[in-house]
Parts: sequence; structure tokens; C-alpha cells
Amino acid sequence: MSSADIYRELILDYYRNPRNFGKLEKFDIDSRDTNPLCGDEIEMQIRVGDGKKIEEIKFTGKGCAISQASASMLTELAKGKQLDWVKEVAKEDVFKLLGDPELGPSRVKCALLGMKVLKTGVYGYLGAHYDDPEASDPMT
Amino acid sequence: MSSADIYRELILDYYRNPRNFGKLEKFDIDSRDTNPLCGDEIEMQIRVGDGKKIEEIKFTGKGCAISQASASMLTELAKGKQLDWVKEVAKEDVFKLLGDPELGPSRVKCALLGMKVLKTGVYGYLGAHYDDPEASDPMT
Amino acid sequence: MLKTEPLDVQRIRADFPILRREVHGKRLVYLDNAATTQKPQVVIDALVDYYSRYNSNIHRSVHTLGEEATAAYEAARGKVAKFVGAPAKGLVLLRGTTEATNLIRFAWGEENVRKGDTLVTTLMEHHSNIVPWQLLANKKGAALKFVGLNKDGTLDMGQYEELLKESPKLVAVTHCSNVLGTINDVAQICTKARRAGATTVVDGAQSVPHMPVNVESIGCDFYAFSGHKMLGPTGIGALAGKKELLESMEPFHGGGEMIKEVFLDHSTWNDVPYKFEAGTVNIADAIGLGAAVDYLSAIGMDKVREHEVRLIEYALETLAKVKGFHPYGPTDPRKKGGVISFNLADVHPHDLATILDEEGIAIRSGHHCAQPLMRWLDVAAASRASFHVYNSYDDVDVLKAGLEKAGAIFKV
Amino acid sequence: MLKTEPLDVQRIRADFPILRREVHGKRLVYLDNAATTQKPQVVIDALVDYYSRYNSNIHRSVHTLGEEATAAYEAARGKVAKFVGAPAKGLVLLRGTTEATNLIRFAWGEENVRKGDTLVTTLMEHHSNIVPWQLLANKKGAALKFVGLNKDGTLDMGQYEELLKESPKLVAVTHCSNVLGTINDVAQICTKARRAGATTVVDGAQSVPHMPVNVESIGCDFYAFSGHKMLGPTGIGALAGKKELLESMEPFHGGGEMIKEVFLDHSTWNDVPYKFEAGTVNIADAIGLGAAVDYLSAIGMDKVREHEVRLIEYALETLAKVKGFHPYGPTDPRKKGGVISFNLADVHPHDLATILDEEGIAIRSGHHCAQPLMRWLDVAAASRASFHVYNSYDDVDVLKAGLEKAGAIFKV
Ligand SMILES: Cc1ncc(COP(=O)(O)O)c(C=O)c1O
Ligand SMILES: Cc1ncc(COP(=O)(O)O)c(C=O)c1O
Repeated sequence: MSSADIYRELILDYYRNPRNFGKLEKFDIDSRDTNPLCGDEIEMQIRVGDGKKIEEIKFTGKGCAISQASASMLTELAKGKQLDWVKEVAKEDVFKLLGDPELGPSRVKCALLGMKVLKTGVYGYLGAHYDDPEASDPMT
Repeated sequence: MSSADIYRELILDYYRNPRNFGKLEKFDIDSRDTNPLCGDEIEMQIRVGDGKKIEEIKFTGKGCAISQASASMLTELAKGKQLDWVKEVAKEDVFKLLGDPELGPSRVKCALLGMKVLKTGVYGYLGAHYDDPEASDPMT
Repeated sequence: MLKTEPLDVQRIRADFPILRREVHGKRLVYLDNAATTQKPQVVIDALVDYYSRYNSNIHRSVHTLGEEATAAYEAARGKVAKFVGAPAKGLVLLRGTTEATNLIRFAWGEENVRKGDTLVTTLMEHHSNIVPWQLLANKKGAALKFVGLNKDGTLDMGQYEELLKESPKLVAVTHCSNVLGTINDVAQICTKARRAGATTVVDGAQSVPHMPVNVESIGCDFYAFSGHKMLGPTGIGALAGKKELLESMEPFHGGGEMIKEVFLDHSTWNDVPYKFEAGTVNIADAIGLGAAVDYLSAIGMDKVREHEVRLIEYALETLAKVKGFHPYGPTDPRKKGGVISFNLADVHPHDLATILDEEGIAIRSGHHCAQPLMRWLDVAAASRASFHVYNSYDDVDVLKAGLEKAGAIFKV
Repeated sequence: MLKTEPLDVQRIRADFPILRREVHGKRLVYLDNAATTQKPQVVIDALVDYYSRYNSNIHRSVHTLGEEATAAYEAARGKVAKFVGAPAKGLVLLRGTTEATNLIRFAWGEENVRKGDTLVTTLMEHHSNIVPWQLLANKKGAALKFVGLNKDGTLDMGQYEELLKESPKLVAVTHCSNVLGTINDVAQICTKARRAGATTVVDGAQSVPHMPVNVESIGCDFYAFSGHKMLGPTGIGALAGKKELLESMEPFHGGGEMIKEVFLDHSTWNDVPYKFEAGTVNIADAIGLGAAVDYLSAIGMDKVREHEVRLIEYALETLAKVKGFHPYGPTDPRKKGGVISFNLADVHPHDLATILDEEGIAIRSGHHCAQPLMRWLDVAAASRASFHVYNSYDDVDVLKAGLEKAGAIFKV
């Protein structure tokens, strides 16, 4: 896959016009992380509604098109879902949102930063610990 | 030169029956050093006589035949000399005492340990500092 | 090109086996030299020769292999020391710049820095010349202060003079910034620091590989650099230090080789520089670094520098024509090392690097281990193209085409 | 020999280019393996391949070379970790055993050892497992105590139990003595230490290269070893540590790669093991160590061990016939690593090594970085012959002849 394919119209659009970008005034979950290997950062805030639903979700961040677009797409997907749903999200889901690009190992970490932030925040709220399989392994 | 040549009768004799081996009851100079690279050690004691003469000199030590024989031979050579004479002693003099053996760089340090101890002691007594050219340079 | 070139790049390129490789079917255009350089065949051969012919542990050895390995290791120390104008006995071989600054932090800092002291570094430093001092300062209750930058990416010398009035214990500064390329007048900085009573540390990671360096005329107390950035192997670097200072210091690591005698309750230390080389050292790579120094010396560091000045000049000129190209740091090639950091409109550096990689071009992208500087530049990340002896004008042209392609994809 | 041999030594020898060399016109008989081992062609090739094909800085890199180098480096970490039964995330790559013990001294010891505490090590340790604790103890006002030895060169376990009653903070012990060859029951030692509340450090420098090791079943907190002693390159080694412990510790060196974020007044740390790998790591040699581990694994560590047991058995038997031969340490080859230290009458080890060198034989002579042990043995120095996969019964016979020659010269 060539870079022209990776950087499709859609991803550039999410990069330049991220949906759900910003901060919440009231929130129950606030999660932030950076990718130490490249400096990308993502912060997500979530307001939890009745029945442990993701009532409102917003993100802010700095980073590459892939990290920002994937975080933005993920917030769209997450909105309205049960918190427990977050546990089921897999990296394949994120790749699908991005159009299944062919990414080298370091760019995979960009793609998955948003998911990591989302999971860390939600797991923490649910009183669990999210042990990120990608964190210490730059090769996955 | 083969090892049978290096370990001539004479050196073995000085190794097994070192001349001037022992401690002095009264002494003006006491100098000791070890070769950190191999653990050989030599201590020399000198009683200074009239006219800054080396009146009495003895040594003790542990180490290889080369380090012990050369130290012993050196004490013999030094006895009765002026302290200033010590400044003139060169490594070639020590090699000559040993019969000019062909020594690898690490064994050269064994051969010269006695000279270093002698010089450090005498220089110190004369209020000078002996900057050993071999000390930090295993290759000379 | 009409001018006579200082280097015969085509001939030099033939010495580097990796440059024959292709990436994504394209010729490798390696422009990530500030991160690490490629290695000439002679350096690789030195390693192979060592392991195939005389590999042995050193110093404590009487047998032939040991004598040969010791001689080669110490000869390498001599070459590296001479290369930067330091005495061999004042040159400690260690892993690289980062280990060197940390050695100073532990072996000098623990004893010499006290509560209330001031340590000075600058906003343009690499993390390896910030974090050790930050850890030291925070542990001791000292203050770490930063010399700021002028708009053009040079040090604010007025602010530096102000900070010197606080009689800092330490001044740590880079000779050449790995992001901006700024070459600092480290001789002047060290003279002023010395007058103020400060011990000086110069980070030479980006200078020793690219220009003639003489630590004696710089007059610093410590000078640190990395072998892998100067055509040498990974895992080896050096700290040149004033001998009396090294002698007055505590050892760093405890273990074999750095001791004279070990008793149950105390030990005595070996002479400098061995006092700081505990355990089995990186023998092969030290010898490899010696070969790299031979290679660079044969070319001549004046010529290496002149070559890079011309490349930078050409690159700044050429890339300025690319829409959205925005470089950082000094623009005068004579005041700058062989490094150009930049951004291309709003294309994130990682995205740019991915697109360039497809063209066979290797650049660096990210924070370049200089987050305080990135904050000062007010960017999250930057791209960086950096040069060495095997880079050509042609490489710059390929880079230009790559940037234009990225611009087209991102509709800059 | 009638029994089937565990290893095909002739075939293995062909893998080691250095074994084709002559010393003083004689076949090289390399018996200095406890100091450092020779390297098989596959290890040398791994280095050449890295530098010729995909040399690059790692982790912070997006381009192809960087991705390949990162993958190879992390794959090497995985191999080395698996080789000793540790999780990859709990394996820090560093220069060697000495750097590992010093890392523990600084990153764990500074925070955890206090005035009045007791630290325990043993009389048979290498300086790298003594001096760091001595420096730590003396700095903190703690006491460093030594477990003594029984006459046969094994640890005095009764005294160890006594020392544990003092609730030591640390127990640091070698898995296998580099002088006596004694193999310690480190699993038992660690179990007892853990019950007494001590953190445990096992020095694996002489065990990992020579026998199957599993840090999980040993149950230690830290396990340190050196690559150059296990057919790997110089400049690389590893510290396996319990992950939670590593996570709770302060970092070691400050600099690039080990940080998450750097601010002017503080920084945050990267995840384990990166937190302990500041600056540019020794990429090539880590990959080379991975190749060495592959090579050893293909042979099988059980077989390596069995081979050495037989060699030691044969050597102890054969050399006992030499007049004046006096070995140290356990005499049961099954309780001993592949090391025989000895003296020959009153021939000093350095003189002996010089005479043997003329026969092409490389042995080690001196204090073996174990001065407290030498004092216990009441000798100033000893000679040491140590084995690895390429040594044969024939090497032992050549050594015997060399000792006899030395005996003749010295008129033993
Ligand atoms: C038992 C033991 N521990 C530690 C070491 C030190 O290893 P290194 O010199 O590779 O740091 C050695 C080797 O010299 C050793 O034999
Ligand atoms: C200016 C500067 N200082 C220090 C370093 C650190 O060098 P190393 O990673 O070799 O320790 C680097 C390279 O990354 C650098 O560019």
C-alpha cells in the first residue's frame, strides 16, 4: 500500500477537522497518555450517563494524522456505548476505522494511542487495571 | 627468546633466594605499591645515611619471578648509592639486570614494579613527585 | 556544480556497504545522520578482524591474545584522544554521551553539588544533557536553570552572564544543537564559566563527528561524545576530562579493573582513566571506533566540515522552494552543523517520514530528545534531515522531490 | 574415549574462525573462557549484516532501517530473556554484569538502603559483586557482611543462616564462582533470603554461558550476566529483574529514550525496561548476543554442561599427575562449573602463563578479580584454565605437557 493510499481523503479530513475535539465541562473520566517514542499525545474526557453509558466523549491531542484521526474516529464509535463495550475494543477495530492501512510497527503505536487512552480511562473508572500489551513492546 | 631463556638460573635464584629481603627496624623511607593489573606487590624500606646515601635497603613482596627478582636486584644495585642516583635509574637498567629478556607489555610492568616503588619512595623523601609513565599506560 | 568539491562523495560512498541497499525499491537516501551514522567497511573489518584473530579480555592478561587485544584497545584510546586533542590518560571510554553525562552526575555531582547550588544548562539541549542534571538538582535541593534562546536559535548570552552571577557549580552546554544546528562558542562559554567558578561540561555528540574539535583550546572540564554518530560502532563513546579533576573524583561503577586492592571493608582505586572503566569494557567497539577515527582523519575534518557547509547551503536554498517548507535555527550555513530541522505546513513529521520512506529517504521525525526546545519552538514535533560525508547534492534533490510529493498528498 | 560425546567438538571448532590461528607457531589452545569466550562466525556475521544492511538508531524512528533495527533489537531482547526464562519486559540490556550490579546499587540501593542496614555477600564473589555493595554500604552507613566458605570451597550455609537473622536488606551471591567453580544452590539461598525479607541479586556471569538457567525457578529478584562470556560480542549483557520491582525503582541513567516527558523542573519515565536503557543503546551487539543465544540453544545448554563436566573430570584426573599441581575448589565435576584454578608448586601464575603462552596455550593468571577469595585461599595469585564448547580432551593434554615443561624450567 502506498502512502497515497494510507493518507486517504477520509483520514486527512479527520486530521484537519477532528470530530469530538475539545474538552468537557463536566466529566467522570479523564485519561491522557503520550507515545514516548514519538511524542504524540491524546487526552480523552468522558461523561458517564445512566446505565454506565458513554454519554459524552471528547478528546484533545497533538500528533500525526494517524493518531489524531484514529482517536477522533474512536470517540465517534464510543459515544452512546456501554462502558463495558470498551473492554471489547480490539486493535483490529481501530485498523478498520482507518481503512486497514499497512503500517510499520512504529506507526501502529500511533494508530493505537487513542485506544490505549480510552481503555486506561475506562478501566480505571471501572476499578480495573489496563495492562497495555503495546506499551513496552515496540514491535507489536 | 624462549621462556627457558627468560627464566635463567639467575632469575630463579633471585626468586627463590631474594637478596635484601625483609624489613628494616629503622628506616626513613617506606614505599609500597601493587600492580593493579596482576596483583604483584612490592614494599621497600630505606635507611638514609650521611650525604643522602642509601645506607640500608630491604624489600618484601609477593609476585612473579620477574617482579621479585628485579626488585631484589635493584636493591643490591641501589645500596650505597646517593639518593639522587635513583632519579637516573631507567627501565633499561632494570632490563639489563634481568638479562634483557623479551617481555610482553604486561610482563614489562612486572619487571618495573620495583623501580616504581623505589622511585616513588625516594622522590617523596626528596619532596618531589614521581609521575610514573607506566602507571596508566599498560602498553609501555 | 562548478566549484571543486572538498570531498569525492562517489568514492566515499563506495566505502559504505549499506548505501548499496534499496528501500522500497529506491536507492537509500540516508539523511538521519544526527541520530546515527552509517559505517565504512574499514570499521566493520576492524570488528571482524578483532573477533576472528585476537579476541581476548584485556589488561589482566599475560597470553598473546590478551597482549594484542590490550595493545589494540589502548591504541584506540590514543587515537580517539588525539582526535579531540586530549591526553590519552584523560580519556574514559564508555557507551556514549549519555553514559558520560551520567558519569559526571554520579562521580562528580554527588560530591560537589549541595543544597541551594545552581546548575546551568540551556534550552537547546538534548535530554542527555538535561535529565542527569535535573535528577542531580532534585536530589540535592539545587536549582537547574536554563539559558534561553534568541529568536535566531542562538544562546541568549546576556541571560547566560546573568546566571553566572549566581556562581553556578556547573555549566552544561552543547557544542552543536542536534535540532537547530546552532554551533555554540563553547570556548567563550567555558572561559566565562571558569571565571565564575563553574565546572564545565560540553556535549560534543553533534560536533566531534562533523568538525575539527580540540578540547584543550575549548578549555572545558569535560567533553562527551558518541562513537556511533561518527562512523563508529554502537555501544562506544568517550568522556575527555581534565586529568586532575578525574583524579580527584570518586569512581563511578564499582567492580573489576577499576580497583587497585579490594578488602572486606574498603577498596582502593586504579589510576585514571581505568578508575572509570569498571568491568569488561567494550573492547571490540573501542577498536572499531579507533578505525572510524582513522577513516575520518584520512579524509580530514576540515574537509568534512566544508562539505557539510556546502550541502547545508544547497539544501536551505533548494528546499526553500518547496511550498510550506519551514526550517528552524540559524540560516547561515557557517554557523550551523550539518542539520536542518523543519516542518512542512501542517503535515505531521511522522506522516512526512512515512511518505518519504516510500521514496527511500530516511529522515528523523519527532521531538529529537529535546522536548524543552520543542516547547520553545512551539511545535510538538519536527522533521530533521542531517548529513555526513556520503551525502550529495543529489540526495538533497531527492529529498526535495519527496517533500513535494508529501505536499501533494496532503494538499498543502 | 569410549563413551559417546555430548558434543561434536571438531564440528563446533570449525565455527570459530579464531581457532584457526597459531600462537608462537603452535595451535591456539584457548583456555581463558571464564574471562571471555571466542565468537562463532554466526555472531560475527550478525554484526556485519547489521552494519551492512540495516544499521539505524531505534525506537524513535519511522523509516525502514529504523523499523528493521528496532525489530531486530527487540527480537534479541526476547531471545536473551527466553534463554534465562525471564519475560522480555523484565530484561534490561546493558554492558554486562558489572553495569548490572551497579544499576542495582544506584537505582535500587540509593532508595532502599539506610544507616544500620546489613547487606550480605560472600567471600567467593567477583569484585563486581562486592565493590558496588561496599560503596553503597559505606555511603549509607550500612554494614556489608560476608558469608564465609567451608574448606571444600562451598558456602558456609550455617553462617549464612546466622546472617539472615540480622534481616539483611540485600543478599548478593554468585551462581558459579569464577575461581573455585563452585555452583551455589541459588534457589535455596534466594528462598531463605526472601523469607528474611532480603532482596536478592544473583551473579550469573559464569552460569548462563555454561549451564541451563531459569531465573523464574531460582526465584531471585535480580539476575545479571555478560554477553561476551557466552559467545556474544563485547559491550553487551543483561539484567533480568522482577517486573514490579523494576517498575518501583528509580531510573538509572537520565537521558534520551528512558523518559516519557521532560519538563524544565521534572521528567516522567518510560515503561520498563526502557526506563533503564538511557541514550543510544548498543544495538549491534545486542543483536549479536541474540545470535550467540541462538547458537547455544541449537547446541543445547544441557549438552554444553555435560561436555564441560566431562572435560573437568578428565582435566582434574590428568593434571593431578603433574608434579606440584595443586587445584582449588570442589573436586566433584558435577558440583563445579567449567573452571579449574590451581597453582604449580612455587611457580608464580604469571610466569606459568608466559611459559604456557609459548606453547600456544592461553590461561588466566592473577587474582581473577576476587581478592577477598585469594586472601581466604592464602595465595597472592592463581592460574585458571576454563572451558567452553570448542575445548577438547586434546586441549587438556596440551595443557598437561605445558605444565610439565614449566615444572622442568622451574625445577619443581
Ligand atoms: C563471577 C563473575 N562476576 C562478574 C564478572 C564481571 O563481568 P563483566 O566484566 O562482564 O562485567 C565476571 C567476569 O569477569 C565474573 O566471572
Ligand atoms: C546533542 C546530543 N547530545 C547527546 C546525544 C546522546 O547521545 P547517545 O544517545 O549516543 O548517548 C545526542 C544523540 O542522540 C545528541 O544529538
